[in-house]
Amino acid sequence: MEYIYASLLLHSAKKEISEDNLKAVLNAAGIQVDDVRVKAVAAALKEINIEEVLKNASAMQVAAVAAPA
Amino acid sequence: MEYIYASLLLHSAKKEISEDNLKAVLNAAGIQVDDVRVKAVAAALKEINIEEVLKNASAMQVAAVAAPA
Amino acid sequence: MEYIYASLLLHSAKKEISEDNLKAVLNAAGIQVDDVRVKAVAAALKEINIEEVLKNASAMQVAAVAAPA
Amino acid sequence: MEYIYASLLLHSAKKEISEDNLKAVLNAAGIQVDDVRVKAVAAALKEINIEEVLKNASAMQVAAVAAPA
Amino acid sequence: MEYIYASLLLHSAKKEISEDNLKAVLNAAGIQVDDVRVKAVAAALKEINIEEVLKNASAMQVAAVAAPA
Amino acid sequence: MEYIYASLLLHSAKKEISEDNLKAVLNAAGIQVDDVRVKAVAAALKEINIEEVLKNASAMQVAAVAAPA
Amino acid sequence: MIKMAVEIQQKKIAKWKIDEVEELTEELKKNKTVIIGSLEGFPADKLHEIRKQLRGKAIVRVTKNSLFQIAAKNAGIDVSKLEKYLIGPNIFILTNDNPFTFSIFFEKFKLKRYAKAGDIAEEEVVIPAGDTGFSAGPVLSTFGKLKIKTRVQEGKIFVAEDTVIAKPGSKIPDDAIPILQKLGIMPVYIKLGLKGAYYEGLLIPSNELKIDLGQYASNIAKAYQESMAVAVEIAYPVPEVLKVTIGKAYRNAMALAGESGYLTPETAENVLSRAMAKAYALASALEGKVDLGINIPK
Repeated sequence: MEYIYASLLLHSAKKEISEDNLKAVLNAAGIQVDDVRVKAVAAALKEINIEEVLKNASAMQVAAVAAPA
Repeated sequence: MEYIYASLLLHSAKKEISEDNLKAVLNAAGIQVDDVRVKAVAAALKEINIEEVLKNASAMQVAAVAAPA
Repeated sequence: MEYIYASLLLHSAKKEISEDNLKAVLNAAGIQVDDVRVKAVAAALKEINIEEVLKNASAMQVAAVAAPA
Repeated sequence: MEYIYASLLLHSAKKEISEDNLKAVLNAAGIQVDDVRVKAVAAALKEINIEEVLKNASAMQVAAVAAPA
Repeated sequence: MEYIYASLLLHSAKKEISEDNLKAVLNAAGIQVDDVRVKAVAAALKEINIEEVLKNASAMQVAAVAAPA
Repeated sequence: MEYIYASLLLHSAKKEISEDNLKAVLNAAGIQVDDVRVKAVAAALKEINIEEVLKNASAMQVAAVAAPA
Repeated sequence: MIKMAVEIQQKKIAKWKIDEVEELTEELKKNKTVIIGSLEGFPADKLHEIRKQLRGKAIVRVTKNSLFQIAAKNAGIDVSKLEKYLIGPNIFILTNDNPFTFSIFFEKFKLKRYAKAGDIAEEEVVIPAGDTGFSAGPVLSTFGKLKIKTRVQEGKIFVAEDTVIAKPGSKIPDDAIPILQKLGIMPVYIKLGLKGAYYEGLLIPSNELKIDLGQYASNIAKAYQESMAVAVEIAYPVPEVLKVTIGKAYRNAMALAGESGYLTPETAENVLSRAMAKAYALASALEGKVDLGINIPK
């Protein structure tokens, strides 16, 4: 999940989720960066609306909590 | 959430969530680091068993999806 | 809910939820204090075990979050 | 949680959650105010939609309370 | 499910879900194509708002999570 | 999600989810293939027992579908 | 002036009344709060319970409204505000404490009494199984009317099983009243109804005087949960909050991995199940239109 956490970190800091930025963050965390993975994550995330996904995840959470046991 | 994503990044990289490590990651993401906040987050996280919390969060998700019937 | 938040603030500061303390906090928040209401809140909260209520509220929240099954 | 209670007190009184207002409320509750922390909380709360968060929390609560344990 | 996966592949690539395209994809996956089925799938999907169905799948997941046990 | 649908297509056709097979399917769908992503997907799937994962995912799904949403 | 008037009328007014007014005036001057309660329907023999419970906390006075009115005026109370309450038999509670402390006390203060004709049950009224003490005789038909199963043993009426004769909110059957008395069952609560309180010139009517403690407790719970929700959202750095925030961050990450199709061993289940959810949704939409040769789980 490191690559996803790094992406969310950049997203919440309102920085571009570019390969370079990802690498910088991962390196700072002492992670040996895998070029293929960085490229793959950056490409995959370009195709989706992260804000939307996070909003849905949070809605789902509310719904989950709202479900009576 | 930046501080939390940075913490999870460190955690998943099996690095200590120390003030210095947090600062390094946040800086790499281009985030202006607030010393006091870093200190507070690092201190609070020391009291939490993150592995346990993640396991619960993950179990919850499976349960949530699997649960309705 | 102002009077309730003010009461929780005093509670978490380990101060007595007395009429005077409530008035001081509400005034500081720029709230026009209603004498009768302050009296009602102070009297009612004397009868309530706030620590217990908070513990239950927190357990409930955890349960709700953990419990979609 | 004092800083959060103080913030919500101001919010429910429709007052700005500024550093000065927070300090006034916390002082009135007899709390030794930590300047940096006040700054951090005020800044963090500016970034979220409190009304939205409260709405979700309250939806959650109703459901949880309604849950037949 | 092969025909469905092939259709979703075409849909997410923003390609037309035509008989020819379905056949090409299925063939590439080494699947013996059933002409009648391809025809039927292509015809049926023309009548469906796929985007809507997929959105509902997410909604369904949310609902599933929200569904009381 | 194209790479995922292509993988599921190959899996359900009982074909190996190799880089070449993925490329063939994606090409047949008229998708410009990103070598790095193909590599990443194929590598990730090699590390997991896809049958097992799909069984779990499917169980989850069945539950979700069965939910009286 | 008033003293003079009293002196002039001395022949007509009994001394005890004058003494009582004087005493009450002094007490009213010494206490900031007056609570007026209705003694309508309140059994006189239970008054001592109230006196006992409030000893040391408040002065309890039962007096004529006219005497109270004079004393209140003498003590400088704006009686016009209280006039509407000075009707019917009243009890006056004088204190320097918070009036709400007493309204909470009276909310909890419950005595029981025997049922009278026309009483409404506040809770289930049960005739318990066992010996009733009644000798077998005409009273048996009353048990019959109340649909209570009985048997006669050694000439006494025994109730066969616990029997509910009135549900909350329904009238207690008149026929049951002597039976309940004989069994020593007091099914009716006596409560002192408060009409209002006068506090330093302010009038607090009964509806405002009433405190719903349950509502307060649930408001505290709500305030706490709202505070937690806000704290989680800003990652307020205390352990109890960060636990929840971490869970949220993790689920955000999983959702993002799932929606973007970012596949790693860790995310595989999540990613694939999302893809399958979509596939099943589409297959369901085609159901009945196309034979896909598959079973869509239902």
